[in-house]
Amino acid sequence: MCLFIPAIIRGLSLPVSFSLHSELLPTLITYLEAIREALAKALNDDPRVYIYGQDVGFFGGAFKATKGLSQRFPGRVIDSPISEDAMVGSAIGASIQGMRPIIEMQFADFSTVGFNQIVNQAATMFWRTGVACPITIRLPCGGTSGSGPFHSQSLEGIYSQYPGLVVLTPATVEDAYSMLLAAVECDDPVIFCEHKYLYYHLKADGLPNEALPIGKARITRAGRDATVVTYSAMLHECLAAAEELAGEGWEIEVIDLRSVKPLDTDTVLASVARTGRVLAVGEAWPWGGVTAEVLARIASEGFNLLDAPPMRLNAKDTPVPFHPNLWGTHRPTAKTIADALRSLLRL
Amino acid sequence: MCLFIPAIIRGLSLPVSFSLHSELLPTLITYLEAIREALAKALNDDPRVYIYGQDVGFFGGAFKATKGLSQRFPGRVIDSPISEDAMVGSAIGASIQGMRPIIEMQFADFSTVGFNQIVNQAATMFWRTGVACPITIRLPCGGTSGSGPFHSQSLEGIYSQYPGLVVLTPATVEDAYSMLLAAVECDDPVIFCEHKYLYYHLKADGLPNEALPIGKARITRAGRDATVVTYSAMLHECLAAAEELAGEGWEIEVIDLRSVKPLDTDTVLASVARTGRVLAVGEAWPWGGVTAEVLARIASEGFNLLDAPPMRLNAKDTPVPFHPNLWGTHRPTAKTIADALRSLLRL
Amino acid sequence: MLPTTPVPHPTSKASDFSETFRRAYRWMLLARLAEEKMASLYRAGKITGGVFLGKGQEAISVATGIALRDGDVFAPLIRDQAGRLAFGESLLDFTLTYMGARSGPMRGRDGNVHRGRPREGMLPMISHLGAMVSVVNGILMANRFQGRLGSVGAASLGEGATSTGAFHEALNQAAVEKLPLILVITNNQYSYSTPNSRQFACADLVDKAAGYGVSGHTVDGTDLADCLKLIGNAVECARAGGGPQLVIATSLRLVGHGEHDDSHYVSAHLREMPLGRDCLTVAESRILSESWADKVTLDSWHRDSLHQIEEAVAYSTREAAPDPAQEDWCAYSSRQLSEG
Amino acid sequence: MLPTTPVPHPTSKASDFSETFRRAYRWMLLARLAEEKMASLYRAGKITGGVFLGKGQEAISVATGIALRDGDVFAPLIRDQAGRLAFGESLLDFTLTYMGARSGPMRGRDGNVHRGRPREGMLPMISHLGAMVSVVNGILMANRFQGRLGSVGAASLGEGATSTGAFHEALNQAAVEKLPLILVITNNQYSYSTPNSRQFACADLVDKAAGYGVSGHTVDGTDLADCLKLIGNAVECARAGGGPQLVIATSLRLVGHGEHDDSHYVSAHLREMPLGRDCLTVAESRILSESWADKVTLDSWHRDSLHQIEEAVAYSTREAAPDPAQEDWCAYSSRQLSEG
Ligand SMILES: Cc1ncc(C[n+]2csc(CCOP(=O)(O)OP(=O)(O)O)c2C)c(N)n1
Ligand SMILES: Cc1ncc(C[n+]2csc(CCOP(=O)(O)OP(=O)(O)O)c2C)c(N)n1
Ligand SMILES: [Mg+2]
Ligand SMILES: [Mg+2]
Repeated sequence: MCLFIPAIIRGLSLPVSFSLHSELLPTLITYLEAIREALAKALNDDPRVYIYGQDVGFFGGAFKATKGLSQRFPGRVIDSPISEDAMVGSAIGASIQGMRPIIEMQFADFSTVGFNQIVNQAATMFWRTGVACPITIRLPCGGTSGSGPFHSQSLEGIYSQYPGLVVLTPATVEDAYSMLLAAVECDDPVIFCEHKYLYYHLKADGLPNEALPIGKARITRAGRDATVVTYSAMLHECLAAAEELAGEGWEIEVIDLRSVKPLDTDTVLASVARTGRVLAVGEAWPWGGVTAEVLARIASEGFNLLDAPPMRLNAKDTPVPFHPNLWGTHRPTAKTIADALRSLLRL
Repeated sequence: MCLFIPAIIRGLSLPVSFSLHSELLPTLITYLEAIREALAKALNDDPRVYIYGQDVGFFGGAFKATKGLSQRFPGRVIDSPISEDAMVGSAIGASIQGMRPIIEMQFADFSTVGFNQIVNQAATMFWRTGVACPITIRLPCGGTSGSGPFHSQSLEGIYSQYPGLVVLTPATVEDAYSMLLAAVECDDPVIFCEHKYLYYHLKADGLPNEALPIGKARITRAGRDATVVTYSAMLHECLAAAEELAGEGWEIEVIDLRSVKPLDTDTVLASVARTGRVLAVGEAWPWGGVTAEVLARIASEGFNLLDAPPMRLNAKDTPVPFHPNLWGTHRPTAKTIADALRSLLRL
Repeated sequence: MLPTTPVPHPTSKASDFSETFRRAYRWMLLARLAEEKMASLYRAGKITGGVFLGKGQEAISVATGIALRDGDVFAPLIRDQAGRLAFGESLLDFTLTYMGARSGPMRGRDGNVHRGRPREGMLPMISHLGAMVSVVNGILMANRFQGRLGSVGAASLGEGATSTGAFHEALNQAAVEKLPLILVITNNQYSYSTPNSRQFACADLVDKAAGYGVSGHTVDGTDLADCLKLIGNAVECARAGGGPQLVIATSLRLVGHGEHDDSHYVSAHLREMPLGRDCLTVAESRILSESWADKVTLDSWHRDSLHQIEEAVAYSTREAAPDPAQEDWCAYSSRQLSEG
Repeated sequence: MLPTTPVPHPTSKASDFSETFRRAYRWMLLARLAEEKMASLYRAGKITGGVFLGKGQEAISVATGIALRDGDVFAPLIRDQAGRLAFGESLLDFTLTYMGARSGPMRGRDGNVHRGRPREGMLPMISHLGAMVSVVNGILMANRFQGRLGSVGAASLGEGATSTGAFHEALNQAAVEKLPLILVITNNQYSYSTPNSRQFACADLVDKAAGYGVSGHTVDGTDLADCLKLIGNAVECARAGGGPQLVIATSLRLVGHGEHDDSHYVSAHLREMPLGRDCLTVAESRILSESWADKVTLDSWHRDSLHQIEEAVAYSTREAAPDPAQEDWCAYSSRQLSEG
């Protein structure tokens, strides 16, 4: 698999200009602000881009990802009716007519209502007709405390099963920015899984001038005793677990997949070749999904690299619970990841 | 995991009576007829059962699975509007009010339109409220020649990701019958994946009096050199491949999962313990899904049983093609399975 | 004192209108005050998750809840505290769910407005708008199968939810099956921040009724008397076999979409219009002007309500939170099928 | 001889009605005969997959196709062979797709009625009913963004598809955005085997228009002259900024749902009614009675059509089937992102 470096990023020889929003930018920039900056830049640089979704206009979206954009880009940040099917369908039409629509789902969970258009119309368009369908669908994903079964879902493993879709899961402020720009520039339909927990919690010093291409994983922390493969908000739990184990003398390598479809098998296998042990961690449900795919690839393509059985850790096989006590136990945390790593290292 | 033997089957001390349809029954019974018999028996034995779907009434359904049933069971086999969302939603309501609805999707592919009700309403009902949601959703699944991207899909791997759903994939005439009865009797929502290719092609001498419970896999063919784990129509391709390899002196064990959620890890691991080699075969797309889950479980729970890397074989990562030439290459066949087995045996 | 357990429905249908009005008003008042309590707990950081209030919609909501009786089914939405109480929901279900108590109907698994008791005809909404209507249809179909005639089902939606495919499929399904469904759409002018001009283009939402072949009704959602009469009639029509009834009630959302939202986008013009009236105040004036109760009585109702709310909140606060170690992590009724 | 390549649209809009009628009739005739050819190939076992015909609906279909011009977009459904031809689809696209030829627009990847050329405004339907309407909306939104004014989009549906959520969301979306969409619903009395009584409960489907705030029109789908006039007007309205136009055409499906279906369930009574007339025969009678052409000319058109069809089929039969070894198994336009 060769790699995709979007021109929109490649072109950035000068430092990224934040003039659009500079007066709003604090010293530290959050994951959510990075998304807003990327949206502003995409709208600014490419007249084909528009944003469509519930309350994205004057109001700036349920999470304020589009705050101020409708004022800056009149007519290009548009409130939709509560019609996820039609939202996606219209984006498909606009995209084959030369536009670059960005659809905001109010929560990832509501994308199930637009599911048919995503998986049957957008995903198949290029293969059936040879005409590309460059749409970006932003899904505010993942659990936050008190959000319950219908505002917490992680659907990357569902969408990744469908040929034709690209599924991105940025875990850092920098990636939220550069990968969203790459998504908009990508000629294929991209499911952009933003993690809501990171929106306000995660901050960085600034935005990147360079970016890894779509489809390339990153070794976020180097180590030699075991590899943890993860993505999205779980990256930070895994890093905390690695830090905890560092205190016990273990060096854990942590891989951030960044993109789950395509999935960077090479980087994963190269790491497992070094460590011999691997744990895949995801926030989604246990059956199938990213961690199953990671383990299946490692087992079939990297079997001889393994010194111990590969392990995985996922959420429990129930809907995502509302109460913080339950929620905190439902998904993997630094603590349960550290425990799993200790078992793995003992194997 | 303990096992579920439906009373509707358990109760069968006398030979199954086909009086309902006996005049129609040929000596050999097809997979489709087995489904029809199960529907008739469920309607006959349980007043809570009704069938709802497009054209299922007087017409008897697109595949004739319900032929004659609306006449025999007046008012209980009901034509629905083209409204998959409302079809499923109403079944959920009826089920919590004490009914046992059976929903027929005209093709599995159209269930994406009722997706939200299935995965968010039916699947979560019991966990959220403690009230069971016993609905059966029949999905005519899988590829047949000339059916193309929207009448060929295998969606078991999508639905299995959702907690709360039971996903069944019968591969034989007998299982089509007994598992459908078990599905109707199950207190949880069941996604019943019938394979369209088997509807007319597969025949048996009669219907079973006994059945394996839901959640139990079957060793369809015993062997000692390698294990093939599969389900649904692929079972027959795998059996043909095993037969071919038998001619070359290899004894291949073939496991029919029958149920993909829950998935009978014990039977799979016990077989791998005997053979040391395993190939998982599915008709669905390569990313995630049943074969990934099977490999992940074997790798993490049965690593030390393996003498060679576990392998998997799936359809190609494109929509299902229309033309027979392409379709025949898109999915695994006896030939490509046999080739994969030969590689596996050489590893 | 108003009960925190289900209110008994009047045995005689011909009960005096002023009596119904007073009962309805007391549920509205209780709902309003209970919600204000939740809002203040929210502001104090004592609530996990969102808080969604029905301020300005209590009249239409209570009229729906009060018109239903035992054996009927109700699918409330996020602004239906008044209707829930009138239908028989205990105030404790409200407080226990918001507080995520293990003893609440959702046992901490789901929160706030999602509570319900399906066995008692109170459906637990999922968030996806429009999705509950076909569930009500299914219950009504089951009633028909089971020979349980004369029961009806009511579902609430906001005008924004009329844009969903789920709403459309379900209303059409009810029409084809001629089900006794009362679908109450509260047009409160906004769907979150989205004004009606961005949500639909018909002159009046009631114009949709003819396109489904169902009866359509409109009512001033700020006027309790009108709401009681109109919903009462619609429910009777449905009960009598008249098929689905589409009710459009006009009002204005007098709070934010949720308590996190200051609703700065709501037009001042709308606030000044009659639809911007507070239905609770309107009802109160009516009671006083008709001398259906005097100020002293109103004050005592107010105190009684506050008392009940305090009790329910105090009780709920003392209830144990769910314990993850004790939690039954099983999404299957057939537990043997769980891989958990 | 009729071209098998896109027919040039008349340069003058004020072209003589009889001329338009004749052109439309010839497309209908070509479509009918081409479909009959497919049906006979199907019966001979020469077609993989299903064959779906538009018999009885050519008038409304051709009227839609002929009213569109360059830059417009058309989302045909399964019974739109006539409209496709009139809009500019080559007969070869039809035969090559049915035969799965590698050189056809779908390259064997998709079949029969799913063909299209998005770049040329001809949308390739997916099977899921109702799903194409919002795609047309999106194209019209793009036109607006790009300043391409005066173009319209037409989408076809059967009456059965009005029960889908997708239809509803899309029509509402078009209404809110005031898009130049012409949504043509052919009410052919059945959705597969399902009669209208099980599909909807409104008195007339056109009653839906008011509920969306769009213009509604009805037309006798068996009468080509009426169809041409009505659709022509609706398209002009949309072009002039009048927003979405909902057209309901009444007819009867004169064939099975597909060629595998003998349609025994179609009521004899309906067949006897005026809506059971064959629009092709009706159009032919009109031509003769108005002396817009004589029998000899009609016969020559018939022969010409058959000749074109034979040519197209013969050509397509000789075309290579897709070769799986040569096939590009890549679902991604950005090929580097394919894991295939
Ligand atoms: C299918 C779906 N899409 C989006 C949402 C997010 N959402 C929750 S409430 C709401 C606004 C609802 O507006 P309306 O129906 O008018 O009800 P109101 O809040 O005004 O009472 C939205 C968009 C949702 N719940 N479901
Ligand atoms: C969402 C969806 N559900 C089911 C089907 C299966 N299906 C294909 S055609 C058809 C009947 C369509 O009837 P109608 O819309 O009246 O069109 P007609 O065939 O009469 O032209 C059905 C149910 C489908 N294509 N899409
Ligand atoms: Mg509203
Ligand atoms: Mg029809």
